[in-house]
Amino acid sequence: MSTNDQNTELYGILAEFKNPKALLDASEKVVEAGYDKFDTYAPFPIHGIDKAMNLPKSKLGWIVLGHGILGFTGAIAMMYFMSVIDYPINISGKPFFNAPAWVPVTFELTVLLSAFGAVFGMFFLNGLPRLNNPLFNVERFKKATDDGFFVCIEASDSKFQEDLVRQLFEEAGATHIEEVYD
Amino acid sequence: MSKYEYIPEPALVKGNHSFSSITKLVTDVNLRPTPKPWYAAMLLANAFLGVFLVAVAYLIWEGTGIWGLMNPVGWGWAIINFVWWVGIGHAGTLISAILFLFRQDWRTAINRFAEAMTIFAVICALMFPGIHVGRIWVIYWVFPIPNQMAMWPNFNSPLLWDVFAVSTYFTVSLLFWYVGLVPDLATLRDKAKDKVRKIAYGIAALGWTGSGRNWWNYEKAYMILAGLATPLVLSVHTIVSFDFAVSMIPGWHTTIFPPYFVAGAVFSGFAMVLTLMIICRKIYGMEDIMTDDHMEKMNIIILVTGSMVGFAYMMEFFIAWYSGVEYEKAIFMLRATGPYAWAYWIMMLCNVISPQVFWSKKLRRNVNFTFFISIVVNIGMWFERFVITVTSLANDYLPSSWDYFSPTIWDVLTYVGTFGIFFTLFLAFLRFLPMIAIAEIKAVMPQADPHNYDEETQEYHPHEVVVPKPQAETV
Amino acid sequence: MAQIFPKWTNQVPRKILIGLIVTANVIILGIWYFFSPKYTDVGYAPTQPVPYSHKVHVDKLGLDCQYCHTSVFESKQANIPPTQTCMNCHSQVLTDSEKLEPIRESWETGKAVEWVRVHNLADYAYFNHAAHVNVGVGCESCHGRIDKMEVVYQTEPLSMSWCLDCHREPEKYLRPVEEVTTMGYEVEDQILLGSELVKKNNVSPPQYCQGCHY
Amino acid sequence: MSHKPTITDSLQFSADSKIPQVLLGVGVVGLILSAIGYFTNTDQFFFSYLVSFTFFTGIALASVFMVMFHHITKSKWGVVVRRIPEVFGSNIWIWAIFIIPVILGIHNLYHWSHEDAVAADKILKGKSAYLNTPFFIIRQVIYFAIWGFVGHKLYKASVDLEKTGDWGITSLMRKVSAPAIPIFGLSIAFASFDWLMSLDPHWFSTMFGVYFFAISFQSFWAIMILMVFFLQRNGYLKNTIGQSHIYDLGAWLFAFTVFYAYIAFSQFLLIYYANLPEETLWFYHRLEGGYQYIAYGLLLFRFALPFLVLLNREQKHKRSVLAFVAIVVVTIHFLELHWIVKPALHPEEAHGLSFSWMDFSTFIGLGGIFFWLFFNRFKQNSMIPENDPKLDECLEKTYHH
Repeated sequence: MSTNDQNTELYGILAEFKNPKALLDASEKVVEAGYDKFDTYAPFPIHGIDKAMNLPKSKLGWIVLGHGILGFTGAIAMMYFMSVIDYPINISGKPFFNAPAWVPVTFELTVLLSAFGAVFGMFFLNGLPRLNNPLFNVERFKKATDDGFFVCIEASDSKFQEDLVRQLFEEAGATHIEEVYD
Repeated sequence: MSKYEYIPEPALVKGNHSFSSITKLVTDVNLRPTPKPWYAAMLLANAFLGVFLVAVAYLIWEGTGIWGLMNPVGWGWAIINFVWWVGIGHAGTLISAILFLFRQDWRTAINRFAEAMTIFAVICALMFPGIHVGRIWVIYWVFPIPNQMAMWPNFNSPLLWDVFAVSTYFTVSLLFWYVGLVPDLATLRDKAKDKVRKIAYGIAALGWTGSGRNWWNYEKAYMILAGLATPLVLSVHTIVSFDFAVSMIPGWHTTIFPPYFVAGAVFSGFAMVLTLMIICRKIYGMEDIMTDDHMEKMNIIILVTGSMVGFAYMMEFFIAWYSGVEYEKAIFMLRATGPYAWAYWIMMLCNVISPQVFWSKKLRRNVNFTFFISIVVNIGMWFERFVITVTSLANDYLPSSWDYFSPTIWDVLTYVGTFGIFFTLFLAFLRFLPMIAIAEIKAVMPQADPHNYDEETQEYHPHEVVVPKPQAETV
Repeated sequence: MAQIFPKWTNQVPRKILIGLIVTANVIILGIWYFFSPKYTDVGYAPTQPVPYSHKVHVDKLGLDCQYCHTSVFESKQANIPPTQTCMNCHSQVLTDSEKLEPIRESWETGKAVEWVRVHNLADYAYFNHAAHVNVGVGCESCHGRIDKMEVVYQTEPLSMSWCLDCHREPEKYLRPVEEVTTMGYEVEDQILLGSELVKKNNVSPPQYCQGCHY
Repeated sequence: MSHKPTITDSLQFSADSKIPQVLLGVGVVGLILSAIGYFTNTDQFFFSYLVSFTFFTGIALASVFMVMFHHITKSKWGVVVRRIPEVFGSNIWIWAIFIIPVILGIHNLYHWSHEDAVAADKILKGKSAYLNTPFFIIRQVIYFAIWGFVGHKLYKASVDLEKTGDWGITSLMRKVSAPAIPIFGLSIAFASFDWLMSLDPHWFSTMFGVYFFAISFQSFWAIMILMVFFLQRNGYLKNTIGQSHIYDLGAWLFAFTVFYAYIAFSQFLLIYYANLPEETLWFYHRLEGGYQYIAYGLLLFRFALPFLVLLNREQKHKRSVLAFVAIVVVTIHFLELHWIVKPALHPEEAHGLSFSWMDFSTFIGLGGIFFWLFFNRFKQNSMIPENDPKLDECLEKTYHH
């Protein structure tokens, strides 16, 4: 991305729809038309939009699983090193490798690492934080976090043609269409 | 017609709200000029905070001798207050995580609020293990980081499990809360007029756009977090109960402690959420979202968990007798009839008897009464921890060392001072962050479901429940 | 709506992340290093009321440690000598020295000289000199080359890990009991000698908490 | 939501199905075989019988609990499968006759029932106000009166609702369920003390009632999954009980796997940690002489395997995986009851893990009767609670997933 703040380059075409149902139908049409660099914007997650947008399965589960395994094995390895190898101390006659007593800490660290995986993995997959976004140049886009339902097809899509995109949106019943510049 | 009346499901949001009116209702609180009473309340909270700081400063200067600790009660108000605050914290995670997994959509009205309460309550709780060690500057010894004592924490100690449990709980709750906040912070960013708010909310919102692809990962993350937080919240008070239950002290060592502590925690937590909710919805006019139906549901949970706690009290008493162990029998008799009998009966009255009034539907829906009971319950739960901690220690195996525990003024001031921390943070939360999960409440409104729209015209067409006429009289 | 943040802000998060990782490591390592007795205590050399030189008395004149610190083999403490011990010689030698004025004063008044303690263990750690020197822990093992010091200073950290170094592997440090007060003691095969001494004296230094903390 | 979902399946269990007769036959044969066992090895017979009895009674009690929770929480997810636990619960008052052998075998099963033993034992003397034969019998009568009444009442209300279409009956269901839940909680706890905990009359654990509840509930979900699959294999409710409902059952099995692990581990840890002689002996007897293999098996097959397999969303949708896990859980539940009960047989002798043919004959006998009772009633009415207010929403939820 260029560092100058001139909004000259076309980023995409943004269309507003009147309600969740219209957005759902519109995104189905966008998928049918063969676009893949597009996104919908809504103030809340809409039921079934993943199917309408033909989204692949989220990879988040695998990220979390990886972190969970790391937390689990890490916790056991840490305790094993500290209480069995490095400085074994006899505590009330229990074995050094006191498996039942290690369950709480193992559990907590597994959960902690998994939660890190879930939260930071989600931000990572979503490309956040991203404080500057071409869409913020559009005044109407404010409504996306209030009661607006938008679809944006990006100019970087191989099939992108401005007039065709506008036509598609109009047919889908968009209430408002405008260009987004970066 | 029928002997029984069918009660249909109440709507989650009362009044005739649209998406934008919900946004306005919630964000106005944060964006309009600060009301004068808020400053007054904040000042009062800060005064209590000041009390806390003084009490802690004196404690660090002088040592834990300023508290009422003595032989044999070496574990006094610090542990009681710690357990009490952590317990209160449980409701937030329960509401946000467990009710989410159980698809209880009504949670959306109160989850933000309850999660905030959780975080602040856990902060208050964390103060006590922090300061009770006396030498707070070496508190980092409890973490497994290398130091030149060549010493590692003792992983066989339930107190160390506590360190991991409570800090994990705090971290995960904070993350969960923040993840929930991100879309709403974006809403505030877009609604804010002045530069400072725009920048502050803008940074906090991380550039959230409400993209469908983002929501897709977001919902997955939220689901996973709920799945993680559910066992976590159970584990935390379980591990707190281990602090007591892995020992051999009569009255502490009993196997029902883990679930019983969890039930008690949820019980007191819901009571605290109710206390705060009833005040806030009145002041901020949120009665459309935090409805009487919510209050009723929470009162049912209070009734259930209160009864579970009562069940545990009964089991403890019965098994103490059944076990045939002299010490167990003695400690429970002493609890009910000994020097701390007053505390025991306060606990019984507040925790077991008082919630039973919620069998009455009328009382469940009575706002003032609920408010009263919610405070009674929290008093009762404080006394539960008092009874457990103090009675078992004051009258342990060796009668010659029995003694009567009395707190000092510093015990009281430290405890009262934590309310200063709690309310300072809570007031700041009410002022600067949306107290209701805007995006989530929108998502459970009937308008949000594409199935409630007509296929052809795409017009909103809500589904209506028609109660059928009975075909025949009930036998 | 207008952009709130310029484009360069999109690069900031990555930098913050790297910064956080670096900071976290710096904090942990910082505590490990700067909060340790090795950093805070080693080299502690307070000014004493009398500028007593171990170098002169031990290295040059050849006094044995036990000439002054008499109780080291019998007692928990290696005592600081009474004024009497100083006056054994200084009633005859350097009787006019200005530096020795506090000694003479003490001698006359009967009030002890207030020496400043150099090696100060924490109150919660129990340490016994007799238990150590009687199994062959040399004075210099803990106090360093006292015979070379003009002013006594702390050479070892006296931290727990430092204690444990020896408690875990005593054979690396032990010497015959008769060599305990020797300064600059050296032996060809320390491990061999140490192992023999461990066996002979039945040395098993405690590593459990209650060995030192009770 | 504009269109009402239509049920395409037949909702009536075939009246001339041979399944009930077969089950009755199996049950009778099993019981007759067991009766022979009674004469050959009386002690063994009663211990085997107790394992099988607590197995099926636990399932029935968990069923009623599930129905009560369903009403109390106004749930909609499980309306299509609710009739199954309702029918299990409706038979408890008949099932009560099977407590009689336990009462008859009281001297074989329970050391505390011998008056001379109590007289010689200070601790047992202390407990004799509770642990004595007449009070034991009275308690059994009270338990089964409560359970039988509530179970049947809830079934009847559900059938009434189906017949009349009067949605007001849901209020009745809630009015019955609410007070019944705490009463059930207490009675199940004390019943578990009576049946299982007092086998080792010196031992005690405050958590034992919760523990019995947890093991029974976990295997209840496994039985539910197997029941649904069994019905669908026989051509019933194939379209009515959809993938999402089966997923929910899998999710519940997963949830209760975690709950079981939590309760069982807490109980073990606290006793292991304090290491008090009066408590550890129970686990000591169950961690030696071959019983330790069942104990490790509990960790592996009752927790680790179901947990790891069902953690993944996809797996909870796979019928073969669910069926496999359910069978493992049911098997290990039987083994866990065996593990609780059997070490109390001949505690003074060197004993070891052993199975008798009576363990299986009583299981088959009681199981045959249990399921015969089930199908006998199941065929009388619709297989799902028709006219339930939440039924439409429940049927529609396929699109949610």
